[in-house]
Amino acid sequence: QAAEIKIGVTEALTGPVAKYGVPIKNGFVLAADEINAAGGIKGNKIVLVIEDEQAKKEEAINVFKKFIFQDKVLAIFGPTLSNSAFASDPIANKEKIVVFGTSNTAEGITDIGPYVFRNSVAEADILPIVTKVATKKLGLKKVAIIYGNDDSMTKSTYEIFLRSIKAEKLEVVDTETFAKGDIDFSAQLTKIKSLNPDAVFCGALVEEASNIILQARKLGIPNKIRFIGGNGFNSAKLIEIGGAAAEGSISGSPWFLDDPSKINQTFVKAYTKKYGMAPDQFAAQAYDALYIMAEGIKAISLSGNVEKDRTTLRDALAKVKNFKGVGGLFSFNESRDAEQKGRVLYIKNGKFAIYAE
Amino acid sequence: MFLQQFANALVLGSVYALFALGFTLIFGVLEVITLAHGAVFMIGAFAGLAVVTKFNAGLIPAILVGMMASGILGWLIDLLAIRPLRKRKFHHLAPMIATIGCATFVISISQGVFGAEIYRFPFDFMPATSYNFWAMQLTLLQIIIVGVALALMLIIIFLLNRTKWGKAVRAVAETPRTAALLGIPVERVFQLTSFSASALGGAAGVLTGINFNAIHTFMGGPIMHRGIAVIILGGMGDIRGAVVGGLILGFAEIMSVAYLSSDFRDAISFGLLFIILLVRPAGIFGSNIERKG
Amino acid sequence: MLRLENIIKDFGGLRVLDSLSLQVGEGLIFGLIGPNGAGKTTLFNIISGLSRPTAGRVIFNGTDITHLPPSSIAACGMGRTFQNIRIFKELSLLENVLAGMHRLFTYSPVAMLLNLPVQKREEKALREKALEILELFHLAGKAKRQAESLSYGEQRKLELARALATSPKLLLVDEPAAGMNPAETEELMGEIVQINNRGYTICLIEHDMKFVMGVCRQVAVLNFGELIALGSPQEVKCNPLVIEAYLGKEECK
Amino acid sequence: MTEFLMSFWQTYNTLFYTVLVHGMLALSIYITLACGQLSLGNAAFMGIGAYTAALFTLKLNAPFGLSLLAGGMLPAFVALIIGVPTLRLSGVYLAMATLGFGEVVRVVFLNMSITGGSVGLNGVPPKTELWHLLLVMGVLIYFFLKLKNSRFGRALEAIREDEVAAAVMGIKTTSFKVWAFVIGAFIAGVAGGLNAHFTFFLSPREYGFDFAVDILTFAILGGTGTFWGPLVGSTILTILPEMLRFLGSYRLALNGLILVLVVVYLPNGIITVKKKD
Amino acid sequence: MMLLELKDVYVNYNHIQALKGISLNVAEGEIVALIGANGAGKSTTLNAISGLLKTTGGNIIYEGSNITGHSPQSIVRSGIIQVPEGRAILTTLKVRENLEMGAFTRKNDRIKDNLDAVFARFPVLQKKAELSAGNLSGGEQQMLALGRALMAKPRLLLMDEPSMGLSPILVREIFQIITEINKQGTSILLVEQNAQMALEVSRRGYVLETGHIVLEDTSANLLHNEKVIHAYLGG
Ligand SMILES: Nc1ncnc2c1ncn2[C@@H]1O[C@H](COP(=O)(O)OP(=O)(O)OP(=O)(O)O)[C@@H](O)[C@H]1O
Ligand SMILES: Nc1ncnc2c1ncn2[C@@H]1O[C@H](COP(=O)(O)OP(=O)(O)OP(=O)(O)O)[C@@H](O)[C@H]1O
Ligand SMILES: [Mg+2]
Ligand SMILES: [Mg+2]
Repeated sequence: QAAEIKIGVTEALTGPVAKYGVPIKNGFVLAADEINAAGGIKGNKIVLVIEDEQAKKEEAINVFKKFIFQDKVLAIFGPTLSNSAFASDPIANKEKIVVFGTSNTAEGITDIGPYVFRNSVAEADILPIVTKVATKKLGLKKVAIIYGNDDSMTKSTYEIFLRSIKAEKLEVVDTETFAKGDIDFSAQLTKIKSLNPDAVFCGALVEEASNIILQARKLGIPNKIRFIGGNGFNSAKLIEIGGAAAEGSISGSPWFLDDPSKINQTFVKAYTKKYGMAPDQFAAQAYDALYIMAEGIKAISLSGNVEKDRTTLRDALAKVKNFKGVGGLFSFNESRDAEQKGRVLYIKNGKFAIYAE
Repeated sequence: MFLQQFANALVLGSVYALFALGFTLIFGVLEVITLAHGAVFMIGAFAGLAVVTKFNAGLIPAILVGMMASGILGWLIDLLAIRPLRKRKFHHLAPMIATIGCATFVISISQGVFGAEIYRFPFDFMPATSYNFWAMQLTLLQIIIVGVALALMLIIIFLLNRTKWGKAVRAVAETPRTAALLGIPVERVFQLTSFSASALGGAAGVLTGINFNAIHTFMGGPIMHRGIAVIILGGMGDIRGAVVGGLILGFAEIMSVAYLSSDFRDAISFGLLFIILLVRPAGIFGSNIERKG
Repeated sequence: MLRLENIIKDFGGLRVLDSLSLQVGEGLIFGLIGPNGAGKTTLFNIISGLSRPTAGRVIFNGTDITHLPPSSIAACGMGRTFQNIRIFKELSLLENVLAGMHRLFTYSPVAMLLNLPVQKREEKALREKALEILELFHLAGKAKRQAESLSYGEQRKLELARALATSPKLLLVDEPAAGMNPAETEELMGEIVQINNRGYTICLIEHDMKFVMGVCRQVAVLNFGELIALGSPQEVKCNPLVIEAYLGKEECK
Repeated sequence: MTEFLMSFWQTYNTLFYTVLVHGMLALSIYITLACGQLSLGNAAFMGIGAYTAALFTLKLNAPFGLSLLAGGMLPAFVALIIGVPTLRLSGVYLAMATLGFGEVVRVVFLNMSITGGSVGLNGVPPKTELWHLLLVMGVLIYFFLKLKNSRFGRALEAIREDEVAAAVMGIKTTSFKVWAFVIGAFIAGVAGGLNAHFTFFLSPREYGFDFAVDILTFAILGGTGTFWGPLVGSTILTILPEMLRFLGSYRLALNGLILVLVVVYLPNGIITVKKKD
Repeated sequence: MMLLELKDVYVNYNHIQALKGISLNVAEGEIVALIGANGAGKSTTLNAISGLLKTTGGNIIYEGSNITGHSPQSIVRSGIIQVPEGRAILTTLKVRENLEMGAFTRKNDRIKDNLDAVFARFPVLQKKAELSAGNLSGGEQQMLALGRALMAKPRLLLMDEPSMGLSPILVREIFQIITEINKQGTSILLVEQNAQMALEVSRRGYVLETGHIVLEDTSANLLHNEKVIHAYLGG
């Protein structure tokens, strides 16, 4: 008799943050369907319990409690933003249930406790390499920075960039900020243009990033002045919105859409077929995350006592090593963060390509 | 650089002004701060986008369709959420809350239909060439935006002050009851105002959408909140105020980034608005001709 | 009791009050009349602090109140009604009058929170007094009604009741009889005299000559912001300037 | 049965806590609405209170009561500073001032290091317990009950109805308005402090314009004739989205629709005071 | 045929009955006075005729057709114009614009002449034509309200206390104007507190008491009626 493995997924499915939350959910659903179609985990089907958390911390807490006490799920994925995770993950940790974040990039998330995991790419590993490669290849000397200062993701991109820029001994001629939801960046870019940097480092998510690049070109910042970003750049939307202006933009990430590896191409095809659009990095990470979780579940035998299974799952999950996913080889390090090799990417002829390994 | 920043400010200010025109008009006549104006603005942008992508339409049809869609939405909101209130006594903020409900509804449904991601108008839709004036670089579209904002202001002022129906609108704006006694079809004026003011919001949506390439379900949010500041600053219900207020906010934002710090942009620009209000409590064009006797 | 010294008031380019000086003695019923637009209401607004004179001083009981805010002027013992009726529409009649008594209450926030006897005592006593004032205007029966539901004339009376409730030393009344029929006006005259007998000084603007002649002891006539006549009703009535500007020939019979 | 109740409570206790906190916020704006002022700053006051209380707990290890008190006092003090110049003037003036104020507060939170910038403050210890919330709410209800038929309550109502007329009655309109605003800020700040200590985490984004409007909605929807209105409004609006979960991604649409319907059918709020007319 | 007939009209405000079945009529070319104490329901009657208030019973017949429940603007269009109580002028509009709005329902061509006629009658208004109407003094506002009603070329003028707040000279002037307007063919239903004057200029009168018509007679008779003298003339 096959049992059901209930896993809670809570993401921001409505509200402005839904543009991240929805692809994440899609990634999970795709992976779950694939696993179940292939016979489940040892014959047991995965059942995703999906709830919206609107990117509000109170809602995330409510959903977590519902998952834990009412739905009695085995483990939880989510929430979308680090901010909400800081509010809800302590609850999971206290109740001894695995919470697995796929998009929480803020520092300190896994410090909440031993039950907190994530596979979100640590930009801290890849961005220094991006900076280094770009400096060398482009012969950078002075650079400008623009980032969103009211968002923890973009702010952390900025901080990592700043460190690596210092390490490369580049001169920062100007640092500009913007706020979430801004559409006009002309003032910042006019200022940057007047200072004539060799490149612009950009801590922005894709919708702002693409507009920043577009407006920069309109204001006459030439294409040879490259924009260099974090994994917020890693989305087909950047090409769709930015078009020719985005050509040459550099970023870093373990996964990218046009990665020719077979596993990735299968994923991209299946996702595109199912949802009518290309996956982004958030979807890819969620997709991998469910397979990683499945690895963990495979390693334990379910007792039927959900409290007990939750703790055994934690231990098994922490041991996942060298999992091969769409983002390459993946392991958890001892603090349950992602250990994954990043790649330096750039946009070439309207596609993501490897700038340097 | 100053001249370019000046141009940037002019464009941004005009965008705010465009948004605020309809916003302030509804306030002036219906005495409702319609927090659905952001949603109306968004629907205009999507409607414009839809005709362009589906039927390859040009700028003018895109704007017209955007205005139509927003106008109808605004009219429906008026009909279903505000009009029932007009017939009864109500708390003066009740209609505003009703419009919040409408906004939530419209945005939520649009998210179901369009999803949460962002869209843009096709690349070749507007020529990307820039024109140079002294040291200012502006695209054709940006020039259109500035021109349209100013032209609309003048047209609306003309209509309100010089035409019979315009005066009727002002009469209704002041005291619907007295207007009714003069034979003005008050209800029709309310609905007409809701429609046209929302259509203005739609035009703003389309132009903003084309210029900033960021059409999404939540695009009305950030501009709403600035729109409120603009119409208070300009003088609630004053058409000139909407444009001048919009320009002031645009200049404050751009210039604080250009010469102070982008970190504190919003604090500086809102602080400035606050100081202006200390000097002119009723807004730049607001007047208190309330007689105390 | 009230002394106006060279009051000037301009609105934009328009001079509405021109170097006006005037005195109102204690205990009087003082009438202020004049054509429409002469500046009577403007003068009331200046006296009660709602608008500032362009120049000149307002002295009330020896203190210069020209630049005091309206609430402080009220605290000095000035009450008023408005030509356009400004009652608290959503409150009941009783609450209107109690609000008028605001400055007679003395209990502190602490007394309020702890329900101290001083609060109960004051609330009870003043509530009774409020009903009494309403009774004076025959409104006690409607004390619990919402003020808005009163007819125009009743609203005027309520406003007067509310002004009286502030226990002013000087009561400024702007056209109390507007909207009342002669019988009611007569009744109101009685009430005004009664109020005056209780020791309140009253300064009133009114266009009903019967009213003015019937109750005022002294009358000032304003025309285009200038004082054109001052004296007893009889004197003023037959002053040719007044007849020309304001009364018309028929009144001086 | 008890097991069901247990799991019900475990699941929904945070929701219940939130209902109480939102109730306090609704009361905090009610008192400014009661004198006819429209404040869009209560979310920011809540934010100041939340940060202050959390920092007192985190950095100074202050006892919870002291943290809460500080969380109330600082916003009250700030309200005093912005209230005095703005409340001399009337109309939508306070709305604008508080709208701008909210922006300034957000930017300040973002740019200070002690507040953690955009990352926010995490790891606030869970100190808020049910009885804290009930106690504060109880005190507030007592306060508003007493206020209602007192000279102070009447003065507020008079100011709301007609400020000029109220001034002529000798009511010191400015100081009443400032007091109401300051008390509102205090309440919002305490609510923020309580909230911070059961949600573990604060970020500047939570206290923005949208939430300010939500708070206003609580009050208006519930009705501003009596303080019970805002309490009912906040309770309904807090619970409703949770009850509508089964609708999935369209729950907000229905939420919006319900809001419109309630306003249309009860334009003076859910709780209205009956006066004879 | 009667120009206007009210047949057993009832009006409620929520739960209060303000009109409890009143019947009255105005013949073509007549001035009819409606007098009564404060709160008797006079304004309510006029507002019901103007379509601002819903009747809960009875019929209002104008020129033989039933206009009960018609919208205010169609009633204005049919020639019934009200000069409301308390000078409901549009304070943010200029004086001239107020007057123009008075002619809202009319075709534009003759408005100019009309405006001149009103200015000739009220020179103050011409002097202040370009001022915001809110800045007028009380009396000036009353004149504006009357002038505005004349702009509509009414067939039937409903006047709610037109003499309120006017100086004695102006009161006489207003009554004179009322008579003149009437002579030029406008029928008038006049609500007045100044019962003496109202009965002097009118042909017939009605006395309203707490929502009932209690007396109805020619004005001349009413002027000598004991009860009227006692209650409304201040005898
Ligand atoms: N705020 C203002 N701006 C410009 N003019 C004003 C203002 N207030 C009053 N006036 C003008 O001042 C003059 C005097 O007005 P006021 O209201 O004092 O007259 P009044 O003597 O009370 O007349 P009434 O008896 O008709 O009430 C009028 O001509 C009026 O138009
Ligand atoms: N908006 C309202 N709501 C409730 N009751 C009202 C309202 N307006 C008037 N009333 C009531 O209806 C009755 C008639 O009022 P109305 O205004 O018609 O009197 P009126 O005869 O015009 O008196 P006045 O001479 O004082 O103007 C009064 O008892 C009044 O209290
Ligand atoms: Mg006056
Ligand atoms: Mg009346």
